[in-house]
This record gives sequence, C-alpha cells and structure tokens, in this order.
Amino acid sequence: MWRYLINRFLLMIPTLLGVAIIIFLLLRVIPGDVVEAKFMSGEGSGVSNEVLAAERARLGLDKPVWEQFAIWIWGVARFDFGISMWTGGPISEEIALRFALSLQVALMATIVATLLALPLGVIAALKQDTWVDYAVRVFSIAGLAMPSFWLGILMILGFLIFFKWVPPMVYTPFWIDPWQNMVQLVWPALAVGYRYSAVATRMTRSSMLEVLREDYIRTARAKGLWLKLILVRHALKNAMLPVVTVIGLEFAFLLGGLVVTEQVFNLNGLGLLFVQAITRRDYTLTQALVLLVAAAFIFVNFAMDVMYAWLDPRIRFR
Amino acid sequence: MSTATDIASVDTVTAADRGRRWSAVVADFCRRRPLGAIGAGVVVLMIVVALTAPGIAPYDPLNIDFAAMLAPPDAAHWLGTDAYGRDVLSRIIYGSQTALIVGFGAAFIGATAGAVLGVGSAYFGGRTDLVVQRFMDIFISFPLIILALAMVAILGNTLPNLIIAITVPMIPRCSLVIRSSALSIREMPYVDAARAAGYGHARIILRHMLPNVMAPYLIMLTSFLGQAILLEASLSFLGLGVQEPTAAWGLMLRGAAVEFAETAPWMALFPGLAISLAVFAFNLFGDSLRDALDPKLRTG
Amino acid sequence: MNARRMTWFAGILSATASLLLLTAADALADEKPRSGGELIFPVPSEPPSYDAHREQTFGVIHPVAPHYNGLLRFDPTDPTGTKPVADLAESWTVSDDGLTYIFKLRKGVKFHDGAEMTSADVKASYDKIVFPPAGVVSDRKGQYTVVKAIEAPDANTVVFRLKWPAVSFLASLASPWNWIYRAEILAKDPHWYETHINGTGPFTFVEHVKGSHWVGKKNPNYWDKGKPYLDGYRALFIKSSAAQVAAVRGERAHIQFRGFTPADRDALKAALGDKITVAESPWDCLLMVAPNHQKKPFGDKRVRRALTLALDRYAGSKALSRIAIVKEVAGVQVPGTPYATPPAELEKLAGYGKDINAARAEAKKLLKEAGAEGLTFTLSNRGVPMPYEPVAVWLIDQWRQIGVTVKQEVVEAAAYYGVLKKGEFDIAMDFQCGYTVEPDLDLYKFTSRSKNPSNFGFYEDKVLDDLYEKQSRAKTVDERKKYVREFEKRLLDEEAHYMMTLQWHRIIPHSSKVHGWQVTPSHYLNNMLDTVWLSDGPSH
Amino acid sequence: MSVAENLPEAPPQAAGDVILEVRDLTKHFHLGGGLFGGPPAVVKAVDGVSFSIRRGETLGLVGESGCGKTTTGRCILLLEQPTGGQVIFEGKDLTKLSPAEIRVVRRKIQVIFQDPYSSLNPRMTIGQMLDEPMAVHGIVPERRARQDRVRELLTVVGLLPSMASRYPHELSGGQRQRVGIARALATEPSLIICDEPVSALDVSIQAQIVNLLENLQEQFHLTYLFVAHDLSVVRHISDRVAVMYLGKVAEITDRTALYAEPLHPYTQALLSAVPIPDPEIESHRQRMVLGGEVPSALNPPSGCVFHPRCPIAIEDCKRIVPEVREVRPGHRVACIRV
Amino acid sequence: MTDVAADTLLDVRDLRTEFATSHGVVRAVDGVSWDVRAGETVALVGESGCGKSVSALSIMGLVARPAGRVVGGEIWFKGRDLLKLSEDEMRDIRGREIAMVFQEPMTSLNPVLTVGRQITEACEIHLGYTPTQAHARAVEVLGFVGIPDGARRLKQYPHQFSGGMRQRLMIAIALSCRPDLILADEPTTALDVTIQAQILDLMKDLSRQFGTANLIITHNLGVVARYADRVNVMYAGKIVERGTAREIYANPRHPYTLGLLRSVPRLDEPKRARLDPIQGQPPDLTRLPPGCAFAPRCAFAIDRCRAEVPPLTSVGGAHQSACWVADSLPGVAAKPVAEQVPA
Repeated sequence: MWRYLINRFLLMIPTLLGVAIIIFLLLRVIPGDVVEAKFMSGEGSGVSNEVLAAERARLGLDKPVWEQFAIWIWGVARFDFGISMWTGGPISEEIALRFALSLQVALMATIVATLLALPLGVIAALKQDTWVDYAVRVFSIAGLAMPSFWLGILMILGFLIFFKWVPPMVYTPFWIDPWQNMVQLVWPALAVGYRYSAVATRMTRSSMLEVLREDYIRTARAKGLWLKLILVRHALKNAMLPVVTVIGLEFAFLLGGLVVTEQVFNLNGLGLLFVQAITRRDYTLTQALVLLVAAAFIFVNFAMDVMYAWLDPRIRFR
Repeated sequence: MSTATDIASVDTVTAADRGRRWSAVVADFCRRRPLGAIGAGVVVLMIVVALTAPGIAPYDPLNIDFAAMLAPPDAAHWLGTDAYGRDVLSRIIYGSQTALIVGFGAAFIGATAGAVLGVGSAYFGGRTDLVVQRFMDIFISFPLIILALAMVAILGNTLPNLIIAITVPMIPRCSLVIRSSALSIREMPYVDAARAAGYGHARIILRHMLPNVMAPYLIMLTSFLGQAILLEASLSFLGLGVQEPTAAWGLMLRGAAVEFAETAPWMALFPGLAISLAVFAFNLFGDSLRDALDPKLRTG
Repeated sequence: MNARRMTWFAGILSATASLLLLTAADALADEKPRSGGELIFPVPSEPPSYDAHREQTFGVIHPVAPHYNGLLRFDPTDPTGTKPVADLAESWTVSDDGLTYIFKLRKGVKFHDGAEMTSADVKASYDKIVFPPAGVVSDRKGQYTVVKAIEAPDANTVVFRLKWPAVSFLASLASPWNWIYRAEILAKDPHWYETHINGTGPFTFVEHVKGSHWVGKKNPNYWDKGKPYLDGYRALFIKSSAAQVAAVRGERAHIQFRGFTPADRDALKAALGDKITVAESPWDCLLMVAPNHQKKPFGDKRVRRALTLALDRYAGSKALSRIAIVKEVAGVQVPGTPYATPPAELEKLAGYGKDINAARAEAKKLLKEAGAEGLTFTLSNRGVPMPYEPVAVWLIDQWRQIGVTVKQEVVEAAAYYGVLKKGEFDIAMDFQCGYTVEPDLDLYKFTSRSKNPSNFGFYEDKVLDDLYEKQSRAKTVDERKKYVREFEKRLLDEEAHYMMTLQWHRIIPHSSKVHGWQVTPSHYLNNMLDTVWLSDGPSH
Repeated sequence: MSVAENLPEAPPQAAGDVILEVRDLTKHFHLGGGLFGGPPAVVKAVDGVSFSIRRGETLGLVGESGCGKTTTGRCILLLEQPTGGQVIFEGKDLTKLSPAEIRVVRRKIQVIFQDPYSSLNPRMTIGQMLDEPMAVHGIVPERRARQDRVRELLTVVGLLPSMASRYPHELSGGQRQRVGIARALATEPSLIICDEPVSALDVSIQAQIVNLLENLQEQFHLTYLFVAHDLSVVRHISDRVAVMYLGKVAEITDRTALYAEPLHPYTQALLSAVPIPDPEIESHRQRMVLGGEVPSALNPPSGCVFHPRCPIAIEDCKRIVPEVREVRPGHRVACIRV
Repeated sequence: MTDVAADTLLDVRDLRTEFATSHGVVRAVDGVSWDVRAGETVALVGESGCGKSVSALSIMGLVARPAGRVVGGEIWFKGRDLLKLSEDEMRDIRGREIAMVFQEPMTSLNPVLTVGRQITEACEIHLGYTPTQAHARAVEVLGFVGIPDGARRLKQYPHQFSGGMRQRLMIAIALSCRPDLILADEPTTALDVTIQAQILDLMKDLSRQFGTANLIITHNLGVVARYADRVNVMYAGKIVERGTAREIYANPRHPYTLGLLRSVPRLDEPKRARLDPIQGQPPDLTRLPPGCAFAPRCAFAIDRCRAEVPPLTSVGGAHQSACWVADSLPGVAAKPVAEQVPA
C-alpha cells in the first residue's frame, strides 16, 4: 500500500508541473497584459508607450517567455509565489483571507451536502421506485437544475423583501466573531450545499443500490440480522467509498469554483479573485491561484486515495 | 446431421418480436421509469419548440419596443417584456435554440472526444495510458472558470467558441468514466477475439470497443446536456457567454433582470424557470437512462 | 491677484451660476454639522496600490483620498466640480504672461507621522508626477508637459514655471490624484507610498484587509480646525452591484460614491422612502462610437454621418435613462458646465435634431449615395455590462431602422484596448471619463491619430488639431467657447469622426443621514470626507 | 452434397507432423511498480512450459485455476507477449515475427473462448461478426460471396443461416458458443485454441458442443489445444493431455496412459477428486483429498512447487526443481519420486 | 446415523415463486413440493434457471423484491409455515435455525468487515452472546471448518483468504448458531476440483458431527452422487423426478435425468465415440409450451406430452417421476437414441 500511495503522491508532481506550464502559456496567449489592463482602463488620459514599456520592464514582462517561466517556477519550488503584478503586494497576502473564506464556505457546503445526501440517498435506495425515491430524486435533481446564482438571488431577495435583512457585507473570520461569520456564510453554504448534495445524493443512491444487490448483503440477511444493522454495518461502509470520492472532488471544485455564487452573495473568495486576477491579467496572481486550486484538487484526490486505502482493507493490506 | 431439428425448435425470437422491439422498449421505459419518461417528454417538447420557434413565438425576439418597456405579463405579452420592451416569451422560445445548440453541441463534442480518448487510452494502456491520464488530470484540476475565461478571451465570444469553452472541461470527466468501462471491455474475450483475428488497432477501437461503451457514453451525454445548458447560463451571467441581442436564457437572467428583480420579477423568473426546467428534464431523463442502462442497478 | 486672471474666475463663476442641475446643493448651510459617527460606504473596486500618482481607478480615491490633501482641490460645494480652490495652498498668484504660478502654503500642517509639511514635500510630490525618476511610473506625466520647472524658494512657497500659457493649469493642479507626499520618504523610496499611507489628510489610516475593507479614523491634528466631523469611515470592498445596493438598503452602508442604476434608485426609494436621499448629476463620462476610418466604408463621411443621423438621442435618453446609467444628450461637454453647448444649439448638429424621421430619411439617402445600402458590420464593445450593453443594444436597434445590420462582438475588458489600439474593428465603442469637465482634458482625445494614440477613429484632421490649440490658448471665456463650439461641430457634424451616444448619469441614492456631501459630474471628486457628517451619529 | 463442401479443407499432409511446438515458454506479469514504485512484484504465470502438438490431434491442457493454462494459450495466440521461450508454429517462431507477419499467422491460429456471453461483441450481428475476419484478411473479397460463406459457416456449426441478422443477446448460451466456433472457423485456421469452451455451459449443452468440436475436427482436419479444468471432458476429447500446476507442466502423455496410470502425485489427486455421477461407485471409491490450497504464483514454493501439498514429498523436493523427463516412452513427468 | 426418516424438518408444499420481468412473468418455481428430514442431505439438481436457487431463497424469505415474490404454497418448518411468519419472526429463523451457504465465496463475504465481525454478529443477535462469548464461539467454529489459528485469523479481512478458505468461512458463519438446516446453494461450483472435494467432505463430516440437515443445490451430478441421500431433479420450475440417489442414478425414470446422465463423459467409462447430448436449448421460462416443458427436447415425447403436463407419480416406492412414458424409458447404459456421425 505504501508503495502505491507514494507512487500516487509523486504522480502529483508532473501533473502540477503540467498545470503550471499550461496556465503560464495560456496567460501569455490571451490578448492584453497587466500593464495595458491597468493603464489603458480608459478612465485616465492616454499613457505613453514609453511608460507602458517601462512598467513592463519593471514587472519583468520584457524578458523571454522561457526566462520568465524559469524565474517563476524556481520561486514556486521554494514556495515563493512572488508579488501580484496588479497590487505589488505579496501573493500570499493577497490570497490569505480569500482562501480562508473559500475554504470555510467549501467546508460548510460540504457538510450541508453530506448531511442532506447520506440520509436521502440511503432512503431513496431502500425505497427504490416508490414515491419516496421519486421525491428524493426530484428534490435532488431540482438542486442540480437550479442555477446556484439564481437560487442565491432568490434567497437574497427573499431576505430583503420579507425580512428587510441583508447578510453582513464583510467577511469576519470565524475566530474573531463566530456569529457574524456564520450569519454571513451560512446562506451561501446552504445554496451551494443544496446543489452539491444533489450530486452526492445521486451517488449515494446508486452506490447503495449497487451494494444492496451485492452477495454479502444477501449473506447478512441470511444471517437474520436487523435491517438497521445490515444498513449501517454492511452496506453503508461499502457504499461510502464512491460517495466519499464524489464529496471530496466536489469539495475541491468548491474551493475555486464558486465564482458566481461569490458574486451573488458578495463573498470575497478565491473564485472572485480568480476572475479579477485574470481580467486584470495579473499573471503572477492568476498563476498562483490556478496552481493553488489545482494543487488542492490533486491533493484532495490523493487524500481520497488514502481514505480509500483506509476504508477498504483490500487496498490497505496490499 | 441431427442439428437441423435442434435448430428449428429453438428459434424462439420471431420476426414480430423484433419488429415491435422499439415501441416496446419505449413503452417499457415509460412504465418502469415514469420520471425518466416525464424528462424525456419535456426534452422532446423543448426540441419541438426550438425547431418551430419562428412559427410559435408571438414576437420577433430582437424587436425593441421602448413603449412597452418593463411591461408586466398581460394579454399582449404573456410573460411580460424586458428592459428593452422585448417580449420575454418570444425570447424564451428563441432562447431554447441557443440552449439546445450549446447543450447538444457541447455535450456531443465533449462526450465523444472523451469517449475516444478514454477508449484509446484504455486500449493501448501502458505508457500511452499514463500520459493521456496525466493530461486528463491536468485538465480536470484546472479551474473551470479560468479555462472558460481564457477560451473566451483568446477566441472571442461567439457561439462555437462558447461551445468549445464548455466542452474542454467535459472531456477529461467523460474520458475518465469511459476509460474505466473501456478497461473492462478491453478484457472482454470478444476484444481478444478481435485481436486474435488480426484486426488493426483502429478497427478494434472503433468497431469493437466504442459501440460497447454506449451505455456510459449516453449517460454522460445526457448529464452533460444539462450541465452545458447550466454552464452556458452561468457564463452568460458572468458576461462570458453569448452576447446581446441574441436570445439566450442565461443572458436574460443577467443585468437588468437582476436589477429589476423586485419591480419586474418576470424578467428573471421565467428564463430562470426555463433553465431549471430544461436542466431538470435532461437530468431526470439521464438519471433514469442510467438506471435502465446500468446492469448493476437494474431491478428485477 | 492679477486682473486678467480675475476676469477668468468671474467668467467661470458666472457660468456656474447659470447651471441647470438636477440636485440643488445639499443643505450645508441649513443645519449645523454634527460630529461623530462612522461613515460606511461600499467601494466597487479595490485599490491596486495606495499611490494615486500611478493609479487610474476610483478604487484608490474612494478609500484612500481621506488620508491626503492636494495643493488645490475642487470646491466641495460646487455641483459642477470645475472650481479650483485652495487645499494645502493658501493663496496663489499668476504672472501676466501666464507662465509663472506662485503658491503660498498653509503653515502648521503636519503629516500623520508628525512631520511638518513644507514646500519641499509639494515639490517632491509634483516632481514625482511631472518628472518621474527612472523606475517610477507616472500616468499623468503627459498632462503636465506644459510644466518647465517646479521650485521651492522657501518653506512656504512653491513656484511652477510653464513652457507656454495654459488656461487649464489650475484645474490640472486641483486633480484629485495629485496627493502631497512627504519628500523625505520619497527620497528614500519612491515606491513607499504604493504600500503605505502617510498624508496630511483629515483621516488617518487604521487598516486595510485585502478583499474586505479599509478603515480610517479622524485625524485629531487636522489643520482645518473643527474638521473632519466624522469619527472615522469604513470602506467595504464589494464588487457586486446588487450587494452594494443591498448594503445601502439593509442600512449596512450609508452611501456608495460611484453611482447606482436607475432601477436600484427606484427600488431603494420604494423600500426606504424618506430614509433615502437621491443625489443626481450628469456624469463626466461618455460612450462614443468610433468608426474605423481605415476600414471601408467608414472612411466615407457620408456613411459616418448617416450612422449618427440614425440615432434618436432624445427618445433614447428617455428610454435608456430608465434602465441604464446614461441620460443627458450632450456634445463634447457635460451639460450645465461652463463650456457646454446650449440645447438649442446642439439640435443643429447631425443626429441631434428633433425630427428623427427626417434625419433617418437623410441617413438612408446618404447611405445610398455612398453605395452602402444594406450595410452590415460588427460593433466591437467592451465587456463591461453597464452601460455598454444597453447602449449597444440601443445602437443596434437604431441602426436597424435605417437598414443597417449590426452584430455585436463583446471583447473582454482587458483585451479591449488591444483591439482598439490595433484598429481590429469596424466600429468600436469608445469611452472617455474625466475628473473635471475641462475642454483641454476632454478634447485632446479627438485630435489627430499621429499626435494622439488614443484616437481610435484613426483619422488625421489638421483643422481639429488647430482648433484644439486655439481653445487651449484662448484669452477669454467667450473666445474659448467659440473654438470649443467649432471643434464640436467639425467633430460631430461635418466630419462625424466620432459619434456621441448619451452622457452618463450619476445617481447616488444615499442614506438621508449623510450630509455635507455634494454630487458632482465626477466620481473622482469630493472624497476627502472632511465636510461630510452624519445626522444622528453612529448607527451601525 | 454437403453444405460444407465449398469450404476449403486443410491441405492433405501426413498426419503427425508437428504443427506447434512450445519451447520453454515463460510469461511473467509485473504487479505494482510504476513510475517511481521501486521493484515490482513478479508473477510467474507460465514458467518454462514445453510441449508440442501434431497436426490433427487434440492436446488437452488441464489444471486448476491459476495454473497458467489459459496464459499459455494466450501466449500462443500472441494476446500476451511471452517473456521468454519460443512458440514455433508451422516452423516459424511467433515471438520473433513482425506485425505484418503476425497478421498472416493470426489467420491460421484461432480461438474459442470460455464465456459465450462475453466473447461475442454485443453490438454486432452474428453475420457481421463472421463476415469481418473474412473481409479483413481478404479471404473472400467479394461481399456477396462472403454472405454465402457466412450462411455456410452457420450451417456447419448447426445454426440456421437466418440467424446471421441476429444479435448475440437473442441467442442462448449454446447457440452463442456455436457462433464463437463459426467465427474461429471463418479464417480457415489450422490450429484452434479452445479455452474452456464448454465449462460455462449447462450440462445438457456441453455434450452438444463437444460433439460439434469433434465433428469439425474430422471435417476440416483441425488441430486443437483444448484448455480445460474438467478432467472428464478433457479425457473424452483429447489425444494427449498435459497437466499443469503453478505455471509448470507436471505430467504430459497420451490420454489413455494418463487416466489409466497417472504418475505424478498431483495428477493422481486431481483424478481422484473428480466425483463420478454414480453413488454406487462413489461409495466405494478411495479418494485422495489434497490438503491446503494452491499457493500464490507471486510467491511459489521452492524446489518442486507441489511439495507442500504432496503426499509423497521428501526433503529433496523442497530443494530440487524437478525436470520434466520421459519416464516411459511418450510419458513425461516432472517428479523426482517417479 | 440414526433413523429419523419420519422426522420431517422442512416440508415444502406446492411452492410457487414468480418474477416480473420486462418480457413477462417468470414462474421460477412452479408448484414444487419436497422435504428434508433431520440430519439428512437432500439435493436439488438442475441446470441454470430451473428454479433451484429460487426455491432456497423462497424458504429464507430472501427472494429479491419487488420483482420476485412467493405467490403460493406452504413451507412448514418445525411445525410453522414460514410463509405466514412476520419479517421479525423470519429474521429469528434465518441464521439461527436455517443457515445458508452461497455459491460465490469471493463476493458473499463483506470485504470491509473483519472475518471475526462477520462470524460473531449472528451469535450476538440470535444467541445473545456477549462479544467475548461470540469470539470464543467464532474460534471454535473456525476449528470445526479446519481453519487453525482462529484467534489471529478472525482479525483478518476476507481478501486475505483464498477461495476455498472463504467457503470454509461461509460454512463457519452458517454453523455458528447451530442451525438445524443448512441450505447450500452451489457451494463448490466456483472452486477447483481439489478444493471442491475438501469442502464437500467437510460439509459431510460436519453434518454427521452435529446432525445438521443439508440441502445441496447443484448442477453437478457427480457431487450429488457422492454426497446426497435423496435427490430432486428440477426442470423449468418443476420437479421432474425424485428418489434416493441410488435409484435415480441406477434407474432414472425421466428422460431429462436420463439425458443428463448420458451426456456427461465419465472417468470410469471407456471413451465413447461421441457423447449423447440432450438436444435443443434450455427453455425460455416466459414462453413455456403447454404440455411438459421438456417435451420439445425429449426424444421419447409423444403427443400427450405436448398437450398435458405430466404429474409427479410414483414409479416404485418413494421414486417419483413426472413423465407420461416413465415406464418405457431405456436404462442409462442403453444405446444412444441418435448416433451422431458426421455427414
């Protein structure tokens, strides 16, 4: 097993390197650069080409692409992501608070999704093709079908119109004021969590259906075990394996993928930062963000493998 | 030889059986999967609406009428008008064209490219597989929004480019799923038989493996259909999708629809419902299709 | 003060008096300002760096301006935002030839770090803007090419020497971007101010949490005794406009200084009634249509004229002002400002007439003459929804009515100027926005391409260049007005190099508790917050 | 006139020449390992197997699951690349052929698989499946003629020509296996590897297929390598039999000798374990029940791989790897105690 | 073995189990009656799809719902009709009084639970054992089934056992609550010959040791011959012949049984030129012919066979056959009906 895990761990490196190369090149292919985005934004007077050239030189954008890449990747290897081309501040500082927020929302949404998905999925599987199953499926598919920004807009409008209330505008870290923090983040977490619960519910249901058809469940029934015991002890643990994967991957997607929801709920998270970074052609920040999100994704994948190994003795004892 | 009698007596499948197979399959699907049948019905309805849009839409979807700006639903405009006085119903009807083109275009390209890559990767195995999978890993871990933004920024905002942008993240997801079923199909004796018969790689992949991943392919296709429509709506909402004055659902939800959500809720409500209904129908159908096609989940 | 200069000011003042503005000046005089409270306002953008000398976005001005003073500022009570008044300068004189400006500075002004502000600081700050050292970017260098030298003969005197007389020079010095920094710090590190705050302004810096908020608190040692009235302020960085509106509506914020949409205004007013006061003004921002003269058939002025004739600007104003932040029908100057063309005269320009049917008939005729019937082209638009998108939708519809088919191509904002610069378009939406309405600043854009890289019509017009020069060096207001008018007629009517759509319209629905703040045509102005006060103290 | 007359028959050759010779065949599978994984584990699925088949005869290859009999068949079919040894078919070493030459050889060696459900492509009709090899190899280039051939082939294996338009799922297991046989015949092979061709079939169908295989062998002078675990069936169909255990040949001889007088203790145990469908006989039969399980091929025992379960093993068996030696004429055994 | 012939443990009467499929209703078990007496081994023989496994699942109340359901008959076990019991009462019988061993040892054990957990849970539930007692019992039963070092092996997972070992585990689970009857559904089909022999011997021994009755479900006539006391031959959901093993093998009175016996090659016979197969294909249960289901494949069929379903009638003592021409059938060794010689 250890060899397998180490192998998987090491395979993360070429993947991340690939991500790094692609985002680096992609950014240079996109028309426009940070200097243009900043000085040609149209709100000021025309800036001379000399000024633009000087600024490009200051940011190192006049160097050959391979050299820029080498400098950047060498920094990354030392966990130095450089400074933002837009603000001039260290990347780590730019990201820190947003990352905390996104991480928290992702975690909360995952909790919401899990709490919804597991019971619903199990019930739907047990009552397959009955009205309970249909109701669960309609509920979960409705979650998938509703654009989350749409749901968000409805929620915010609902609060406004019916309760004359708006969620706090500014992110307060949990450790500073848990109540303020929760009051702000619980809504996006619910909106997103509901949507993602759909994916997990469907996976739980089908995985459960599959497991319930397994021979060992028949064995357990033949032993005269209680239904609850069969479910909890025999079925759930097996059925959980694919569900855990799905939840893990969704969690990874949530980290950087909540652009629209963040916009609707006005969360200054990674997703919004992403859009800002790329529309400003803030190369260094975009690169760092992509790498961060990709690393999180790949790492969660790896963590899922570890979890699998831990949950499934067939792998654990290999 | 005595085999002749033996054959005659076992010829159990009659011509009549085969003739009514299709209608029987459809009837059976409807009976056993009522939800899926409802979904399929809505999808068919949507296709019909999209095809006959010029005939059934009460107004020209591009026709601006400042006199009728922000008109609430009434006899003249069943679903009201938008900020430019355009008929919301007509725009929803025409919007179904955009949704279906994007949905089917992206889903078909994404699922097919994914299927070919997945099957090829599984068939060749070894180093090829390792390299292809690394590439899939790279693309799957790439944040979707960045891909979409980059594609749109590089290629521009046209419908085909939008389809490409939506397709790119679908390919690795589909290829992963298809690859895993192709891996088991590669171990099937009939693939061995094809190899033993001395067929070329292309023939084995195209004729012997691809048709047999149809079940996961169709499942991916239907789920991508819904996802593509939703993605298009999200991208449009972010201003990265198709552009005004094209009639598209996501576009209708953005800008004025949000600003006037309180005073003119019909502007956001109906396109939002259209998106939800379409995605809902595709997912419902896809889900039931999966239940029906996945032998592991089959009842009875 | 020199007599000739005095004439100048009289002219401006008289023009100001004749203004027709939507909002009367706030009841500054009616009530006695009350001290205390924290002003909370959302900012739709975040400061890239803290150094306004090198930045272009209001995202710097709104949260950071309260920490600084300029040499001059625009009168915070003037609704046109065109009247330079003293800030750190106490008084000034201008030489007869108009080439020497001598400023006397206030005494006893201290930086937040306690250092005394002297003429060296003003000189160092302006040197940084006008003569930036290597490695320092100054966007506005070009605006000050007229400056020959800046001198600080003694601690309280600063002298600007010009290369030629420029009527707009005082307005340039009142720029809200030209904050006065400390010379000693700049000498050590010209980039220090990009990441630090140390000004003389009414508020001191407390914190900036990236992606979240900016906090300033009252500067107890502020030189303008009694001010500021607020205990502090808090700028919340909120990108989503819906969330900004929600913040004001939920009374989590008092005001947003950039502007809301008409829909937002109506919703806020409906929901909050008296608790909301709406301040409106024409906005010194304008969407223009730039036909690419290098592309056929836009080199033909008949086609360009036809396209501008097709626009029913008055009907458009009525309709679009309900859904977008555009309203006033204008020429090259914001209506109501000193050099604006009166409406009656404006109507004589092509596309500004009241009879739209006649105009369209003429447009069709012109197209026919030019052999461009059934013209089809692509309108390149910037990927910023408000107000680019509604204006484009309107334009496309207007052109459709003279038989022209237009497809919109939206280019992502950052890539847009690449498209414009390279001239890779048929017709493009162009944009101009200024901190004050001033012909020198506003008209430069339309001079020949060879002089001015931001001319995206790609034309050469010596007559226009000449008129620009003439108005800039005009000796009286009326003379200048005359040249501006001629410039306008040639640009928009005779040659139709560019087509103006509608002037932006700034709508600031704010909490009725906010007093002492005057809306102006620029969202870069009046953000020092020294005059702002809250009527019932801390509320949040 | 027999329907089969149009089928070209094998060239008249003196029966008895060696058509296939397997020399010291080995096939090792590498488990785990990978890009950075360190030394991978090696499974010696086939470990030095040698035998030969004469034209027209049937060699039975028996053994329990995991003994390497199927892998041996797959190596001969070149579905697996052998790790070592030679596979000499009609005088050519298959392991050294170019891809083009392999294509030609594949016509001559065909395969019938165990599972009639998974060995037919579910998306192709029976006709397409039989048509394809003939088209690819250009055996019958003309389309119409190929359709005739398809009908002939179906008749030969005892199916109705009309079944050409059917899909596999419309047929029963026995019928599918007939299709599998017809597909193998389509390329006019001289050697057919039968990989457990009847073990997945119902008892009542097995006999039909066994008979069919025997009839076809006579009709077309086919040579079979008959891989199976059912000793009764192997005994019925084979001329000679090889017994494999853990990747090695334990005993190889002609059928009569093997069943009448098995020499290797493993063969003896295997035969003794097979129940005979007669309670009378069963109640008197002396049985030799082997203890333990078949060891893992990942970690095979030292010396003679059978020694941990062998009733007659001695100390030497733990050390000495027994050679396959000819104990009697034509009877080769790998056991030092014989 | 004591004579307990009169002591009927399980009495299945006219059992009917149906499945609803997309092609129609399948009568998987169609009016089947048989019994098992205490301590004896009864075999249910037939080919795939003949209803033998469904019979066992019907007894356990484990027919997969909602597609399948028992639609008629009675299952008497120790004086109670199992079909009338509630689910809770049935649960007390399963595992405790009737245990079951399944065909696939590789998939019938839960891969993520330790072997110990899987053996002890039934004892804890049915016998009220404490974990310690249950553990002791588990070690004990592992010993019975020939797995030494039980205490250590209980901590292991199924994948750490080989196929034969897993089937021993299944038997250990079945034995753990000392049931009266074990239903073994193809217990050795998935195993190699040498292992098959081990397992069957083990089951036989255990049955003798504990007096447990066995029902063996199999298609392998050799296995039946070796281990069963009485045999029921099933075809298309019905029992077509029953009797003691010796009677059935020595003197089969149904053409199907006869065909089965003739078609398999035997190690104890000289090689025949050709085998004597049963012609045709197994029946499609959704479209059975009106008369005897075997008639289309039967070499002895007469017109009556195609019209009327033959009842199961005695052909001598307890030996019963459902065939209209049972009396006129030839013996096993008789010359095959249709000699197969290639054309």
